[in-house]
Amino acid sequence: MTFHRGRTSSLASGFSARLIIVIVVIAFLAAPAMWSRADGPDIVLAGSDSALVSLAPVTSLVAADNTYDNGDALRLTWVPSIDDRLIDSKIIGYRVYRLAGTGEPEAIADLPPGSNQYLDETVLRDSVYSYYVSTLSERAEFPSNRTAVISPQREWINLDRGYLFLIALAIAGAVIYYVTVAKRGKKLFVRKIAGLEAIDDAVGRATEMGRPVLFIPGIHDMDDVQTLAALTILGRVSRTIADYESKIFMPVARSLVMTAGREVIKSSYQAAGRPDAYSDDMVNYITDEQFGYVAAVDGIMVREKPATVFLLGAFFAESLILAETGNSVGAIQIAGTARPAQLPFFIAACDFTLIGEELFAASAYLSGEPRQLGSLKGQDVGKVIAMVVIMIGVISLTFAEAWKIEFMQDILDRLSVVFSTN
Amino acid sequence: MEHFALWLSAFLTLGILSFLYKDNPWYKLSEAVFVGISAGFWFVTLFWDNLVGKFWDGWQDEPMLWVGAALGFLMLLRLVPRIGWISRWPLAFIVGATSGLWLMNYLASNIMVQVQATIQPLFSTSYASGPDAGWGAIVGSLVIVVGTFTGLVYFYFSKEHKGAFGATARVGIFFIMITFGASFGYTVMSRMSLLIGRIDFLLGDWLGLIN
Amino acid sequence: MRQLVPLTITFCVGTLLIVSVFIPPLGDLERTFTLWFDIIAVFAFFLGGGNLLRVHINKLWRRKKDWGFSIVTLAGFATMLAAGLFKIGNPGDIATAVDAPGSMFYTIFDSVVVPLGSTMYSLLAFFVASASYRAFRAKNREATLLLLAAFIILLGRTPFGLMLTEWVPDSFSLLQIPNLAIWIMNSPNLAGQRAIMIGIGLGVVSMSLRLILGIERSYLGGDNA
Amino acid sequence: MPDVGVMVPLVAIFGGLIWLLVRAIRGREVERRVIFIFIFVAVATPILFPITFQEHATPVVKDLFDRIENLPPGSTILMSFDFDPAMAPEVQPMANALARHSLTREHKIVFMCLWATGQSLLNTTLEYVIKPDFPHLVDGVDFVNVGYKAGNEGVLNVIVSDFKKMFPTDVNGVPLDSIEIFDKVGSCRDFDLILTVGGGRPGPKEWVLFVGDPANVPIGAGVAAVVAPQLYPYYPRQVIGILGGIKGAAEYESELAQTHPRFEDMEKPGLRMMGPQTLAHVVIMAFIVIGNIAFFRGRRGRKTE
Repeated sequence: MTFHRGRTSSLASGFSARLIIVIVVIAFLAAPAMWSRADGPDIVLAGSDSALVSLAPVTSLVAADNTYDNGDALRLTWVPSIDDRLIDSKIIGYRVYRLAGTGEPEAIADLPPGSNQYLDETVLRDSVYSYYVSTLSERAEFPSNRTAVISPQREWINLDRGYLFLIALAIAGAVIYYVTVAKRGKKLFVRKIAGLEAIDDAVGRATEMGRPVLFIPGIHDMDDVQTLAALTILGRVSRTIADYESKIFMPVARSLVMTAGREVIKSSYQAAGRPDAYSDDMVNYITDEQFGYVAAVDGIMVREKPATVFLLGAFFAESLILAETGNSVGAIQIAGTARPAQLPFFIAACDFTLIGEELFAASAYLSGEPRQLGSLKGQDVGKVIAMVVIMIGVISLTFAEAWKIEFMQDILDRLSVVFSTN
Repeated sequence: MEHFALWLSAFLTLGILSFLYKDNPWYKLSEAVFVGISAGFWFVTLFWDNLVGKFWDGWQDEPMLWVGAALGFLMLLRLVPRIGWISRWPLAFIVGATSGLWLMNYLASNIMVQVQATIQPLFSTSYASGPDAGWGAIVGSLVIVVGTFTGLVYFYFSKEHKGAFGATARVGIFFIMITFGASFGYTVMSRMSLLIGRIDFLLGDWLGLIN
Repeated sequence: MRQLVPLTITFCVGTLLIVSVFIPPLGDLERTFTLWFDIIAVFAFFLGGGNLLRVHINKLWRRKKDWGFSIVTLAGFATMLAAGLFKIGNPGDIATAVDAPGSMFYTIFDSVVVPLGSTMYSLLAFFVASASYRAFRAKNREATLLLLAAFIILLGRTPFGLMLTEWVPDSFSLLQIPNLAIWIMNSPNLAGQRAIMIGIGLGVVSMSLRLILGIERSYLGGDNA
Repeated sequence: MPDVGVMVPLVAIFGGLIWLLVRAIRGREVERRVIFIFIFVAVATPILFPITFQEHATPVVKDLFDRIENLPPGSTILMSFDFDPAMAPEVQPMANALARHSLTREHKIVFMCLWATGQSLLNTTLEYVIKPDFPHLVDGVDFVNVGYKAGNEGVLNVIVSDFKKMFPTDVNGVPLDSIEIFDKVGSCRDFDLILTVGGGRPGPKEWVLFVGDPANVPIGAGVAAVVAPQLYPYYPRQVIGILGGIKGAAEYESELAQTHPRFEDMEKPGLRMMGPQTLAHVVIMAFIVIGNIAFFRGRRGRKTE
């Protein structure tokens, strides 16, 4: 394994990064033409006469396939009864009827006055349906014309998420691109991260003092990425611990994390050539209850007096309780979480804090392996994209608002389409 | 019975508070009670909600749930040393599922939403009301844009923080520090109300000193 | 081989979930996988709970330090299991919810776990104070900013904030401490939060990719195990 | 007139702080257990011997107060209890003050919950605030309790267009169609104001996104202090006013007592809790100052050594 931290940089990689950014930005701005669609039926105001005794039915009722689903929904749109626009309207609502195949009409929904659409999510693919909508008064119903028969269609690709796909492709593509670049032997520069540089010393200190290292992987289960990040770091840390012949202790709040943690430490000890030194007692399940776990860990801290404490993963209100107790027993503490609300407490009470992104980058950084460092470089491309988009957006919005420049407004509209998430 | 529960609550509450002085048998007792009972509580909850509620009541409609149960069973093979390594399979499934799921979620909710939210005019006529009207709003929106931008520069990994780039990154960390200070200061308030609640319980509900 | 199978599983499952976002027929996958996860978690608890029993019985058996407390933990665990699995004292029959009010399970939870939890939580008030005393020191420029921001916010949340700056004319009302506190929350604070959140997003994307592609395998014992 | 009971601990706290300050000037650090004692005394004293401070409503609070004050009598207000017992000490005072204010202005209130745990807290408000303070008001005429429905945001999605579809009856089983308030109310659009009290999810944010924005109804929020910053971006356009934490409650209570003298003697838990809160804040700020003095003295001492 070779370490390339803090040394090489290269002109060429900078150039290709810029190239990617330019291409991506152009792609965002040009793409909408590729899948612009006309939405919704034409709105035609019905000219039916508004009788006094009877209410006008709804008009322009259209049943259409709901787009980009698994063929399990149909969308109805209509123009509300003309009587609905009167101030003291007699309409109390609308009732949607469905006919499956040639069957009997079945009321499937009651809607308030003013409604003009309904999404029927109780249909089956490959069945045919038709609909009509009744205008309801206190006493009677006034049905509309029936729609044509229709059956829900399944779409295989969600074109609404085209931009999400492009953005994912851009960022993931950048990561994968730099991973391959690094694999081909190109040296990539990664700056120093203080909290991670400190890990070796912190473990060494535990060895010298003859006290254990305490590793707290947060209180969430394996379905939280922060826990995964903690476990990848555990892989590196426990390897160092095995090499230094220190002791590690890892109390956990979830059984799955216990199993995974044991697996990780065991593998690290095997890789370090000391499989005999591993024992299942290094990792113990305490309880799933947030503060029950905290009570127990606090107890462990004051009784075992660890020399080094790692607090990495998903933390909530307990962050400060744990960090302050660890501080009071004189441990060196290295913390990291992706929860912005808890970071200030770690900053206040720990020696080193991995802020958000640094937590996820930690394992790659510690590995020093070219491919992993390449992925960090790829992440940076994502940052550049974000910064460029913010700049373009802010400038165009400012100009569009202050001087009413239409061209800027167009750019802005395009950006908000690209970045809308649904 | 109610009387007993009240005294028990008070006894355990004081046991936990005694930890502030130092570790002691009273705290150890409260801790032991807490760990044992809460672990049992969670097992029972998981048993009824997940195993019975989600699996046993659901597999007739969704036979695929048996795959989940099979993966769970593989997990138990850890107890058999010779084939214990098979328990890595369910773990691998979980790692894959968590990664795949959150990759797209974070992309949408953390990156795209936040980038879009940062796009705001540097000055606008609409800042006429509110607590930060007037020039405060102009400075405010400038600060948001500059702060987000420089903050991102701080997180930049593949460039040494030197020169103009380093100075920008330093502005970024200034903003991050203000953020931390502000959140810390703000949180102090609601943390106090928790303690007020507990002391209210001890002095009021238990000792009846408050009327 | 022992690494190949897990890596393949991770790759397939991860890729499927990413792709499912764009392919409606796979839209249900997320729910299915989450259900599987929940079921696996119960099986894992047999290991976790088993470990809890093993540790404490071991402590008791060998008369290790503080073994007396292990009896309490074991008794608490067993009581809760019995009360919950057999639904002791539940109003109605076995079909009612396990945590129905009035059941033994609910009563124990309410009079033991709830007060213990909120007391543990309230310890925060003390630790917030001791941490502020130690951490908010003007050691350097960053720490000074941290201190100032916290101090202004704290002042702004007490009546003194207004008292101190009531004389400031309304045209500079932003400089009145309560308003300044709100401004800090809304502007510089928001900016820092945004940068952190975007960074986290990118970090997650990159780490997830490393895991799915099998580049990151430290959790399986590193590169050569 | 503060009595001896208050004075002794107060003198002890401030005397102690001054003693620590003197020690700090000499470059001595404070042990954390000393800090703990100070915090405990600072919180416990005002609980035992209530100390209240004068509060002025800040614009965020005043805006909501004025809206309720200026709505024509007989307006309909929807009030949702979206919190649990853990959050109650912080937000229930707001709910009580808002309910008192609305009813005294003769508005009609519809009570509901998005949290199952909100029901018992809603009952507390009905039982201990509305019954004693407004004995002449009739359930089902002047206010209605429709209770809780499961479904979180889903509930909001339905009631934004059809209230009775989600809540066909009130908690007593009386059909809403037979209740006069609901003659005018078909959906959330028909309320003159929506008040949401809570702090988790679903909470104020969901009310804004799922009801306030689509239906264009003004929303006022009472929230726990931790959540308030996340809500400020919606003010003043989407949320017309915010009560944040105990301080927000205290401001509202004092504004209410000033405008409507009949409430001068009511229980003001927000103001009562501001005492311990403020004192604890002062102690923490004092410790920050003491810490810095000790730090600079200590550093100078080290340099001269």
